[in-house]
Amino acid sequence: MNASFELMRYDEFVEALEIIDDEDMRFEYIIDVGKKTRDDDFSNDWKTEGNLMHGCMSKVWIVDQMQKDRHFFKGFSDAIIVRGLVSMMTESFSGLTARELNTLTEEHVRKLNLGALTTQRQIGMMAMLEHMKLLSRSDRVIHVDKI
Amino acid sequence: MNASFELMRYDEFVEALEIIDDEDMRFEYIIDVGKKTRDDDFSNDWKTEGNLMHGCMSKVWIVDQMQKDRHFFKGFSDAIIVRGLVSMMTESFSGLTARELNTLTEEHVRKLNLGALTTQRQIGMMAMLEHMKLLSRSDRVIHVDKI
Amino acid sequence: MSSIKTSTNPHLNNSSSFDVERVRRDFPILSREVHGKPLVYLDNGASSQKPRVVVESVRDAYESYYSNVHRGAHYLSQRSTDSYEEARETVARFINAPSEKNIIFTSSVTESINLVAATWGKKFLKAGDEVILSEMEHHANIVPWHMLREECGIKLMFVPVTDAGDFQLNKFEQLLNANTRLIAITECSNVLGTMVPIKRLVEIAHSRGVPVLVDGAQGVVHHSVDVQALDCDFYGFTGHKLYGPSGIGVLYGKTEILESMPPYQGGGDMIEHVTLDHVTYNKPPYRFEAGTPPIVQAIGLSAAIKYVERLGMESIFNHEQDILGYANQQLTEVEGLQIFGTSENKAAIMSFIVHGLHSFDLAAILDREGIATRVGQHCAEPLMDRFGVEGMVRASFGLYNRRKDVDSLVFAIEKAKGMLL
Amino acid sequence: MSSIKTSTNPHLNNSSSFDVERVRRDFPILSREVHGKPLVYLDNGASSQKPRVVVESVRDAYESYYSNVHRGAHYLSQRSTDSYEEARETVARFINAPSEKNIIFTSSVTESINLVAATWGKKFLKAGDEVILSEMEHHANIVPWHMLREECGIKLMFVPVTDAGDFQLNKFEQLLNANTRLIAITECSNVLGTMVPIKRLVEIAHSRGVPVLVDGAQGVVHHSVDVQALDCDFYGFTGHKLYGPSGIGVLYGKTEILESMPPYQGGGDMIEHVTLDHVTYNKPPYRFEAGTPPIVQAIGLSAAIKYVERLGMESIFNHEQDILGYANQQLTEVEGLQIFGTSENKAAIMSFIVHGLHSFDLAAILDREGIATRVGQHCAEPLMDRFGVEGMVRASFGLYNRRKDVDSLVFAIEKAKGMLL
Ligand SMILES: Cc1ncc(COP(=O)(O)O)c(C=O)c1O
Ligand SMILES: Cc1ncc(COP(=O)(O)O)c(C=O)c1O
Repeated sequence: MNASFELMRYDEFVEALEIIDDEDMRFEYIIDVGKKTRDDDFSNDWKTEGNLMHGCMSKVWIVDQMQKDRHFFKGFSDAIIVRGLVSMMTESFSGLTARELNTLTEEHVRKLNLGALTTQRQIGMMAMLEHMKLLSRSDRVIHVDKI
Repeated sequence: MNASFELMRYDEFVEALEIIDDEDMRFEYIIDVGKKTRDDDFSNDWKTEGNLMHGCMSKVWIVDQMQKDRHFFKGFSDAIIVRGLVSMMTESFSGLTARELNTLTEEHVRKLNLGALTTQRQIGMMAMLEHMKLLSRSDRVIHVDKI
Repeated sequence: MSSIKTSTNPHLNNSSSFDVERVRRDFPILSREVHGKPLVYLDNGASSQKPRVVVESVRDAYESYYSNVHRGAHYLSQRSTDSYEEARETVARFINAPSEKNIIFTSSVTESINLVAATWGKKFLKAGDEVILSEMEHHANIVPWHMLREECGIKLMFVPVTDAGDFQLNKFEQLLNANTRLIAITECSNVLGTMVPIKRLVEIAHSRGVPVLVDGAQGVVHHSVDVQALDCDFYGFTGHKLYGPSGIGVLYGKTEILESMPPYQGGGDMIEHVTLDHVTYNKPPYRFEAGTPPIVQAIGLSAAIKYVERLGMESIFNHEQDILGYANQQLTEVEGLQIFGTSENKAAIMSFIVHGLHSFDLAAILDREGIATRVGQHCAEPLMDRFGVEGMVRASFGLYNRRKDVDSLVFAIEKAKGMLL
Repeated sequence: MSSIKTSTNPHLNNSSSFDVERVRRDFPILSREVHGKPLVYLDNGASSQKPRVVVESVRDAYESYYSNVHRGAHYLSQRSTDSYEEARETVARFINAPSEKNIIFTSSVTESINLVAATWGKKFLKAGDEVILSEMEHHANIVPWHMLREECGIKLMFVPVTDAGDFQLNKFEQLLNANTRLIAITECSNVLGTMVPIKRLVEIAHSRGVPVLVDGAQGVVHHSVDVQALDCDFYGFTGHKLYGPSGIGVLYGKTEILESMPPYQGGGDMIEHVTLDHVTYNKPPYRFEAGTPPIVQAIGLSAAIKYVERLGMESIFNHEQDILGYANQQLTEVEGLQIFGTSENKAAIMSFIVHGLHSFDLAAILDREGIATRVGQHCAEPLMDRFGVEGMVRASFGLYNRRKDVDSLVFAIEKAKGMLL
């Protein structure tokens, strides 16, 4: 957790969720994040089989757009709650180098303290983090500079 | 149980076991019957694979010697307790015609009230009775008249 | 069976003989809360809760007479063997099998079906032979046959269902031909609730000399079963859906068929003799029960069966049909809600979607309201394809559910719509 | 390990850290009577008794959070899934598997071995390939290979044991040849108690590129197991002998091997996608867990493992070796009694006959004295043939046995001699 880099968006989420001390409200917060992630934020062209993250109960797509040496993720799901979670994950951990990404651990996910989330979804979020790490090392990375 | 024929030896066993009201002593009674059944009562020639009754934990041989239309069984086992049980069964139900044999039921076995015996051995005795019935209808019957 | 569409159905307000509140007190878990709300358990299709007598029978077995079975010559071993074999008799009586020797204990209906595919199937089926299934089979009754298709080249034919989710006897007859060797069919769809007319189907199949395997996983829970009246050749079910323990299943088979089958797994109890070069096998049912069986689970299943017998399968059926009718009425009134499975012969299972809502979102909000449903493909992907949906929410009812639970469900669906739309 | 022949063994009077009387209070059944005599349970090799924590964990699961696993999106389902998966982690830690992904839950070790034979075996073995077993295998580790022999024409080779019941590494090496494809071997003989030098055996086998399956049914109960240190490729065991519930077994497999294996049974949870024409399978361990698994049994096994971990496998081992040494001393003094299995490395299992007494008579009288032993061939007919006997009486000790139990045994044997001779 002693990352030498800043995770501004992540810290905002942690803080916001810390203030909410009611499980149901934390749940609604995620729904709100999900609702705010509009369809037009995530190009339909990206909703391909290849961008699917497997093993989820609903469809989850994640893309990695690289600028210089930094990874910027975007995610989407057809289910609002999952979309909220994916958005939190992709927004939280965007802007890092591959090396920085690799220092992220379960602790980062746990610290979001999504008590309203059941363990399976926590595991789901861990899986998302792992997926993002893998993605950043794959040939699926979209190099924005080159476009 | 309303057999129209007499089972003298059987009645003796039932009576003897009724008088004994201690489980351990009933158990010893069977051992005694087993011990009384000597090796020389049961010819070694009969201890063949063919005369084995299958499915027992110890070896049980039964033969059916027929005189006129009546079946006379002899049985043996290498274990004394089982030998006692086989003897009781073969002695009890000898001297009957095939038709009479077929009227014997579980009740006859149950009435021996071998409380000292665990259920599995009760089942074993039922199996013996069934085996004797089958035997009496098989080509393994030894027709003594013809010898 | 009663139509779920007719609210004038005599059963609908007539579960008086069945005191559901009293029954609920037999199930400790039902009084718990989830997320601060009273639990409304509507996931019985996946697995049902256990009455106290079942849990007690398990505890009692372990604490007062546990031992391995069929093996020792000692008292506990015989006591355990008696209880285990008595469980076999209980199962036989419950589905009216001719003898307890027709009952094989497995670990689940999935294993029961795999057993048949791997023994009977491998022995009697060859390339080109056809097995008929339906479009609404659970994966447990598809994948074992698929694996046999991969291994031996058999063909699988699927009887389609109507839009209402009805099984089509005429389409079934059309699929029957000289190559048909087996029908493997569910008695009741775990998604649509549809009851398949097994008796009629068996008559037709037998008239062509084709045996029938029935997947009774859902069927056995909702109505009384008589395998001799059905005349099916195999019948499998699973204990954990029938208010019994996890880890226990049943396979019923006709005597001659079981006797013709080679063993499935190898190990203790299923053999007669073993030498280094040769092995001879035991008779059914033992031939198919290798190793130490799920002893205490069988005993617990027996307790569960006695429990439902005491309530009466007829009463349970009537009670559940009442709930089903009510649920149908109430859910039909929810705007945007679409029900899948509207057969006139169906068990108390309601699968649906709400247009505009993702099923996962819906189920997640139901969960927050304390309502346990299942969401997804329900191990019936081909059926989802058939109806062109990616998933459904399923509310499946058990003997302890009430009209009130339907009200909670409807209330929570409306709440979800408010939150998500 | 300690020699059972040396009464000067440091362990013999040194189980002070292990308070057996206190431990016994954790097992409700141990205070019962049999035929009016206090129960002396010496049939642990067949199955062991359950501590209260195991029975409680089972009850608690059913009464407070039971549901099906991996399926629902609701709270109870996730709670049950967590507990089930936590049990997998417990098992992995207990045998030091690299990951819980290496742990497959089965219904028994018999199923574990059958799974390997039917998947790995059928995929990688062909006619003429050789599998090496030992003469002291349990039927569970003979019959599955025999069935594969019948199906694909593999050959089975048996490593002989010495008169003392020792495994012979040199004979094993002699059997190894270019056709050897697998070693399937028990870690501990269920009859003789002999511990097989698995680590050494694996080194030799691996130096020839041959994988090793270990039947740990008895081994895992008596000493601590480290599958990574052993470096075996498969390790199977059964829950009910390890103070856990019936109906649960474990198969450990190395990652690459599990990944190379086709599925065993088909059904729910083990698939990724199912269409009418095509099926894709899930990753290990799920690929091998078709249908609803023995959920609560896995949870109970986890409780059992935590229980023995708390006592310490080292302490259990020392305690049992003390009993074993004492039993050896006392039984050796019984006239006419012959012990089978006198290896210096053996677990607390004593098999014997008394000359002039039929073993069934002997065991029956022991039973009347409240002493539970096993009699017969112990699912190891080839071993009986090896020693030229039809059966033996086996006293197998568990963590709750005492020297006193040995005294009761000896007393009852003498009584039997009096009654029968
Ligand atoms: C060495 C060994 N292997 C395998 C087994 C079979 O165990 P289960 O019957 O639980 O499958 C046993 C137990 O009887 C055993 O002692
Ligand atoms: C119709 C049907 N068949 C088979 C199964 C599989 O049952 P189990 O997972 O207990 O083997 C189920 C339950 O999910 C079912 O509903």
